[in-house]
Amino acid sequence: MMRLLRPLIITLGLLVIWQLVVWLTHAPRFILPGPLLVLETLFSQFPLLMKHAAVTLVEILLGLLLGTLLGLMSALSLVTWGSLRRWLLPVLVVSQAIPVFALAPVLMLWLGYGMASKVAMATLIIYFPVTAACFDGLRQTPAGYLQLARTLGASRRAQLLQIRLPAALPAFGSGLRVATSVAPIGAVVGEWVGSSTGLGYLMLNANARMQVDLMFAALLVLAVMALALYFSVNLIARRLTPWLSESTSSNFRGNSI
Amino acid sequence: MMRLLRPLIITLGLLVIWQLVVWLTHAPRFILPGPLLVLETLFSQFPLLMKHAAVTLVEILLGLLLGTLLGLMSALSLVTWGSLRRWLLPVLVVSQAIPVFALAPVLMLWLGYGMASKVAMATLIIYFPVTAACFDGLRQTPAGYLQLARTLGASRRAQLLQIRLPAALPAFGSGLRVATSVAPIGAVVGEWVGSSTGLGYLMLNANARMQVDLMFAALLVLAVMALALYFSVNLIARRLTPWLSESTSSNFRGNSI
Amino acid sequence: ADKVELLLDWFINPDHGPLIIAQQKGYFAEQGLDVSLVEPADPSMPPKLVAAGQADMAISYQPQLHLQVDQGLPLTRVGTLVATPLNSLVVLKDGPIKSIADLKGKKVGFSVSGFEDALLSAMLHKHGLKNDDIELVNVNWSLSPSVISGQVDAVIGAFRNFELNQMDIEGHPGRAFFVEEEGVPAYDELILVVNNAQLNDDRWPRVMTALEQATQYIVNHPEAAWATFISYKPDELNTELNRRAWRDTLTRFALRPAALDAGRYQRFGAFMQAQGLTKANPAVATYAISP
Amino acid sequence: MDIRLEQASLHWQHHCVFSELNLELPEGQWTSILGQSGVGKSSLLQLLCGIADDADIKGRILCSDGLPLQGRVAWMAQQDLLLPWLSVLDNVLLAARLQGNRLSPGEVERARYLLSQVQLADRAEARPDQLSGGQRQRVALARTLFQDQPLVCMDEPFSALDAITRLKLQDLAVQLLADRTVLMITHDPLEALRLSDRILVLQGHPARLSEAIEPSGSVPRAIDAPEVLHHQARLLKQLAQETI
Amino acid sequence: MDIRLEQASLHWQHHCVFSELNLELPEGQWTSILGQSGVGKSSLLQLLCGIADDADIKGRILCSDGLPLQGRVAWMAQQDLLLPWLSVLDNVLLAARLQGNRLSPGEVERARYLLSQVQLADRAEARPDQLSGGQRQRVALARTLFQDQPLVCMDEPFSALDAITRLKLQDLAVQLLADRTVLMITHDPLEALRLSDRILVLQGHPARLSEAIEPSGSVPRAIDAPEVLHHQARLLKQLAQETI
Ligand SMILES: Nc1ncnc2c1ncn2[C@@H]1O[C@H](COP(=O)(O)OP(=O)(O)OP(=O)(O)O)[C@@H](O)[C@H]1O
Ligand SMILES: Nc1ncnc2c1ncn2[C@@H]1O[C@H](COP(=O)(O)OP(=O)(O)OP(=O)(O)O)[C@@H](O)[C@H]1O
Ligand SMILES: [Mg+2]
Ligand SMILES: [Mg+2]
Repeated sequence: MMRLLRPLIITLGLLVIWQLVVWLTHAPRFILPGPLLVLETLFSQFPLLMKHAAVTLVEILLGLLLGTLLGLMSALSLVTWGSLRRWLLPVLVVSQAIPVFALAPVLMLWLGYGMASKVAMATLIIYFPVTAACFDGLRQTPAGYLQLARTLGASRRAQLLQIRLPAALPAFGSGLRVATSVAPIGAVVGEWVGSSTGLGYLMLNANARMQVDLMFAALLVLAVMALALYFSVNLIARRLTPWLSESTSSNFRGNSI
Repeated sequence: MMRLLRPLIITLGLLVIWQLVVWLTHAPRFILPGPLLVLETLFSQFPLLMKHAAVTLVEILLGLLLGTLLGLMSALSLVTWGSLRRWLLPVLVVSQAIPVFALAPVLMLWLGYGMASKVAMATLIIYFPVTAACFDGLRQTPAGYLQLARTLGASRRAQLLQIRLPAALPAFGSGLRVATSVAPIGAVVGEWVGSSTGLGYLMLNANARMQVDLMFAALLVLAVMALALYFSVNLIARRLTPWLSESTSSNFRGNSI
Repeated sequence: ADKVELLLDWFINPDHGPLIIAQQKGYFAEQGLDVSLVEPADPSMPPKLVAAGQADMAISYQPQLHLQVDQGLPLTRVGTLVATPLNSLVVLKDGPIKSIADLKGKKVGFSVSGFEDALLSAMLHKHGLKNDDIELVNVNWSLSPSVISGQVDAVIGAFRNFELNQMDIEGHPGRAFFVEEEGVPAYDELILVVNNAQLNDDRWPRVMTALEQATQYIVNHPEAAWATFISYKPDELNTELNRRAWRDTLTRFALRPAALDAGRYQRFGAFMQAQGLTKANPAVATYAISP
Repeated sequence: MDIRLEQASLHWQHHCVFSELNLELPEGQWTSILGQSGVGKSSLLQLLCGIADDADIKGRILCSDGLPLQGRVAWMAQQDLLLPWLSVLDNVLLAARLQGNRLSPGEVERARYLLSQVQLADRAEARPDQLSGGQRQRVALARTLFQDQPLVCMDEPFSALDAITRLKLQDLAVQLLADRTVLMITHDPLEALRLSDRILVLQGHPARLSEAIEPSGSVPRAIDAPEVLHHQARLLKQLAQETI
Repeated sequence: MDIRLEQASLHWQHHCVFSELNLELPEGQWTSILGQSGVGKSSLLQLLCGIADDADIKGRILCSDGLPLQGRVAWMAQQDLLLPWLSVLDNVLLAARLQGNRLSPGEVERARYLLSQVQLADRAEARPDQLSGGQRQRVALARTLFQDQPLVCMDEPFSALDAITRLKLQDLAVQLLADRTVLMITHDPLEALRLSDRILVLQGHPARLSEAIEPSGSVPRAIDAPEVLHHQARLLKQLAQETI
């Protein structure tokens, strides 16, 4: 019961806080519209919003898929080849430090204005968090497991895939969670740089016309999408690591007898 | 010896690859200038670049500090108060899903166009990765340690600070690494949205004036800054967790006898 | 039909009226052209992509063209969409700033386009001020909000047909100082540029013909033209702001899109050079033609 | 203080380990529990310490002083549970550290003394991962002895030690825990007979406690005393009984 | 195949565990090593298995067939090293799984057989964290027995087991490892005497191996045989010798 009510209550609470902020800070409508106005716009512009949301969702999902796969593969390679790591890690960090924005023209030049460039953006933005998390996870395998695997005649590949990888699953889960929450930004930023569909386009467009209510409605749709994504990924991540104690649940019982 | 040479070689290698990409894709100068041109600009405009870089660096460092502290504290609170967690976690995810860009005008309204708004941006962008990583780390404390702590009469606070926290240090390190690599983007994006100094401002301006060489020089400075930051943080993170096996180093020796 | 990929400078707005009308009324089609309009979000991108051969034609600004040519981009102006400056310095109507001279010590916001400090310094100069007397702040996409909310005292780069209406709708009417009245030479706000490599392509005269037809239609039938304009994207374009902006833009469309006033380009080029934004002021024929 | 566990039952996910179990720990006595691997000895200890988190438990723990037992048990787990980020010395000092006060010189000195007693004085600054299995167990023992609790529960505290070290540490434990109530799990009947006042066997599914064997004489007993040998035979027979 | 370790030395960060150590493991024989806690037994095993990663090691390992030993040793560590994400059955099957081929029905059957032999047939699908300490050790034993290697190194394989289970599993090991070369570390002289052809004591700083004791008769021996008891006394005396 509570489980079902909670999201509702949270949503309501946020809306109330939002309204309060609007009242208290006297934020003008064109900077921070109140929730009622935004909800109204949300309903009146629903078909438009959905049309653009669908595009963005596809971009996010593709970016997430690509970014995760690439990140995982990079982390695996980094761990496998020590020399590669010493050479490539700095490159990765540099690559991350370059704002994708700056690369946008180059990406447009190569990938055009279509979906490819946005997927590339989302991928780029996800790539590093996933790589870093997986790499850290893969690197910190308990030494005993690896020693055991070696005496069991495990090839490097088997060690990587069957020992390091499962041992890194919790870290991988963390990385994925972060990636999921960053991916929408990637797609939206991609759309900002150049596009004619998607929520990012809609937001920028609405912003340019000072239809801030529409912009916030788009933001709302984006947030709901991101939330749904996050909790799905969270669920998957937990399913992948059933052996984790998740000790918070039974955290401070103590007095049970 | 090699340790000192390596960064040099990497840098050279990257420059060569960059030049090759320019040659192979026939990217015109005003979209992707060659490294020589950029380096030339870097030297001729060095004082200008440094002036703006200093501003950005301060923003990044402050953002990093604030974001990390806030993230750590949030993670600690989330783990400590189970009910808080159930209510707040969705809010955090939603907050993350909202592109800071969209909030930028609101932030500017409240914090002005000075440094505060950029620090806020960097903080915001770091906040979630750090929180998520710390939270995951804190949550996955081996159950036995906590049971032991309880029989030792540890208060919740002691359990949190002396058991969960050190046990989460590896995860915290991962989060910090990601944060460090993301923070520059936060600051630069903040400068894009509103500012009158900083590397982001310089880039935007140079871009508008078609001085793509200056823009890439600024990018280069940014990358170097990010790299230095990342490796400092990496070093600190390793110092904090001396007991980790870092098993990659002795990974596949095996044949030593 | 011959394909033309045309990159706009920004989201579709009344400034693009002739293009939309030509598209909707079939004037392009009559010329045997299949024009696709692409909206970017960053106005500095389209000229670059045309220069890189990624698109056929782009909308740019005349001051930008001088910068671009100076930086070696192979671009040439082949037409004009809006023949007067739209740029203006905007302050709150009932605010303390009654004349440009009042700006001393104030903050001026701008949306980076590369030449606003040149415009500004010309305007300040006329009133005996220097660039150092004000503080320039990049406010990016928030021109009117930043001035309404008082974060800055004035903004440069505001379009008189757009931001003024926007502020009015929000209940904070603004006052515009028009750049061409304050010491800046007159220029074409919106122009069409193509890659030098395609200079003699016969599509450009046809585009200009279609634009000319569209502009005439707009001038002759403003209300019908408005209906045609919003029919392009009914759920996005039909807004109060656009309606007002449409009215204010009507008078500013170039009636002879292909016509080139070489002297005007020459004068503005000299202005840019004098402001230190360009290194040289090349012959107009090298970067602007009448196709 | 006497401690009584009444009508205790414990389930791990629908798998019943024991139910309606009664256990008496008389004040100042050393009670040992023997039993087959997997029968539920460690579970019983966890229940007593109030840390059987994932299990369904029922029952009551009564202390003769009327106060709850919670917080007055020192627990030495079957795994050593040394914190990898603390030095050996700090692991021994863990109870004091977790109280949050500054460590008093007296506490540090006592920890060092205990470390020297378990023959690890020279490894005080080492990290746990630099120790051998038996050394880790000895640190865990020192940590438990460092705690000053009326009830001490130890789960196979000497299992990883060689015969000589084991004897020494048994003597040490007897000496330091002289006036405490002790509950020890062990697999070695001789160890139980050498140290305990009462010996119980946990057996069956669900597990039940046997009658207590109470060898006479004072601890530590000589392991070749006839009575000890007699009891040993009896215990072995009893343990052998129920093996399937 | 006979295995000879020659002039082996091992340092942990400037701390010398042993140097110039020689060890002979005759084909098909069961060798046991006793020694004080922390003397270097586990380190020696790791050196033999080629996994003493963080140590500085020197020395040579010679096999009578001239091939390297690497890859032909089954190692049962002092910690059970069960992988928490695999079921009990999959942990036993780990060697096969790591080979990367599909598991043959025969392999699964053999693993199940071994599990039933260590009396864990009914926990095959459980996760390791749901097992008791002794149960975990038994799974680790089953995993080691599952491997089909000429040399088997076991580090205190029966330490967490009750007397009865221990006897059973000793018999099982003797039976299943009949023709293998076995090196076992134990703290229980009786266990060593019951199972081994040769018994060595590791002692001193740096550690050295004593002369081998070679009890007569076939394994498993009766632990109350006079010869066994005689050797036990001798071993205990020897072990007691060097305790500081
Ligand atoms: N990773 C390590 N780093 C540093 N020192 C170590 C490490 N592992 C073991 N040592 C030290 O080496 C010595 C021998 O350790 P080893 O584990 O071989 O002892 P052991 O004979 O197996 O003892 P036990 O019977 O207690 O298991 C010990 O003094 C130990 O502290
Ligand atoms: N966390 C758990 N989840 C599920 N089952 C468990 C868990 N812990 C223990 N069990 C089961 O409960 C039973 C009793 O376990 P316990 O650890 O108490 O045995 P034990 O008597 O201490 O055995 P040993 O001598 O091997 O340590 C075993 O069958 C074990 O498999
Ligand atoms: Mg147990
Ligand atoms: Mg050992």
